[in-house]
Amino acid sequence: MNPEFILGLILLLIGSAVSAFPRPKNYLIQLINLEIPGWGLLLVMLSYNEALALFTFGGVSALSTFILVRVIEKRRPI
Amino acid sequence: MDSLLVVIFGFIAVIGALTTAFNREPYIKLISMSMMIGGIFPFIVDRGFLDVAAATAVIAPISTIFILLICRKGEP
Amino acid sequence: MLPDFLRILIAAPVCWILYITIDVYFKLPEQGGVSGATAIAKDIERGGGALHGGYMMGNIVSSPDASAGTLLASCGVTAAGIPGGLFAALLVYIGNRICYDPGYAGTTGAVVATFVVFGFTQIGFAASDFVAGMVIAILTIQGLSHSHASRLLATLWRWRS
Amino acid sequence: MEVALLIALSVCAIIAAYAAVRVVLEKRPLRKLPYLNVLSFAISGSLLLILPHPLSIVVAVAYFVGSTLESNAIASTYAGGIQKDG
Repeated sequence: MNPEFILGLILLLIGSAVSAFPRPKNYLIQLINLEIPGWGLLLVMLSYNEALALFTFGGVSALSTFILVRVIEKRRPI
Repeated sequence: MDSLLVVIFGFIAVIGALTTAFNREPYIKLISMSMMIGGIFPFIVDRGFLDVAAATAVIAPISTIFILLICRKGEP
Repeated sequence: MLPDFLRILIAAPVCWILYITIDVYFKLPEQGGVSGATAIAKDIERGGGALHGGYMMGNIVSSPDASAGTLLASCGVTAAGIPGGLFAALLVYIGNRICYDPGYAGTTGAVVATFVVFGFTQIGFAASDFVAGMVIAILTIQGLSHSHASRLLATLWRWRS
Repeated sequence: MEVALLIALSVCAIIAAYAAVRVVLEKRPLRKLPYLNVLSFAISGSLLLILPHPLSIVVAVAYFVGSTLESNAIASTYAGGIQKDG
């Protein structure tokens, strides 16, 4: 039990609970809340010393954010 | 890493995550998310993954800028 | 050889004078560089500060200028000596170009701070003292009280022009 | 780790904690950004002091420039600087 693992679990719990029940219920708030468990998962991967997993996860996380932003933009025109 | 540093950076990350989770305005949520990321970075560097830290430091603001594209202009 | 805390307390005013001088010389308090800096200046003025000091604080927030150059150059001298400081100056120039800024203030600050910090390491200071000193120096401008700091910067700007 | 490095690192970490508390306590978003800048300075200094290696300079500069770019984008969007049609 090193500190990275515990901190990652705390962020993962907070983020997934809040992202399941967003308070002002719209897509923007839910997308911002979804970033918190992403960083928590990165900390958990860090505690197992997986460098290649960290690279891949960082790239895929940014790419999925971009795709979700395009989908929300198309669904609700600004 | 020293235990004082673990406590301080963990405090910054947790308080940033709580403010991001329970505030209702999008801009305050984004500023607090930047604070949470700042608390996480020393843990990555302390493990010795300097290349991962450099790549993540470039990727994280790009992700925030993507989210800013759908923050409406007049909305606080 | 001075004790550790005293060295940090001497390094902080040196960094403060260095970056305030370079920033005011390159006319940062004259106007906001981008629209975000102007908005921060208007908000600080509404809270009881001065407008030109607010412009300088907004410019420090929204692009890396001489304060960032001083911090990163002393980081470079800590890690790799004189070549590290010059490499940090090159990286600061690239970062300035990313943030839509001409980049004179940041690069000049980094190059000057490299030689100043190297000069102080010859007389018994450690280069890591200047990292902590620069963090204390930026705390006194941006972190304690916005209205008092912006009035102080506006006084310095009126003095120069 | 030698003593001078450790004391400088402690000073940076304590200032980072102070700036984090000030960011949370401030109400208006544009007034939060200078405190966030202090936090970014302190983190960027302590990233290098944790592991003094030549590649750490790249990490510190990348973190600082990224954080500054993020603040710039947030302030510009909040002020209505990005004119977006449709």
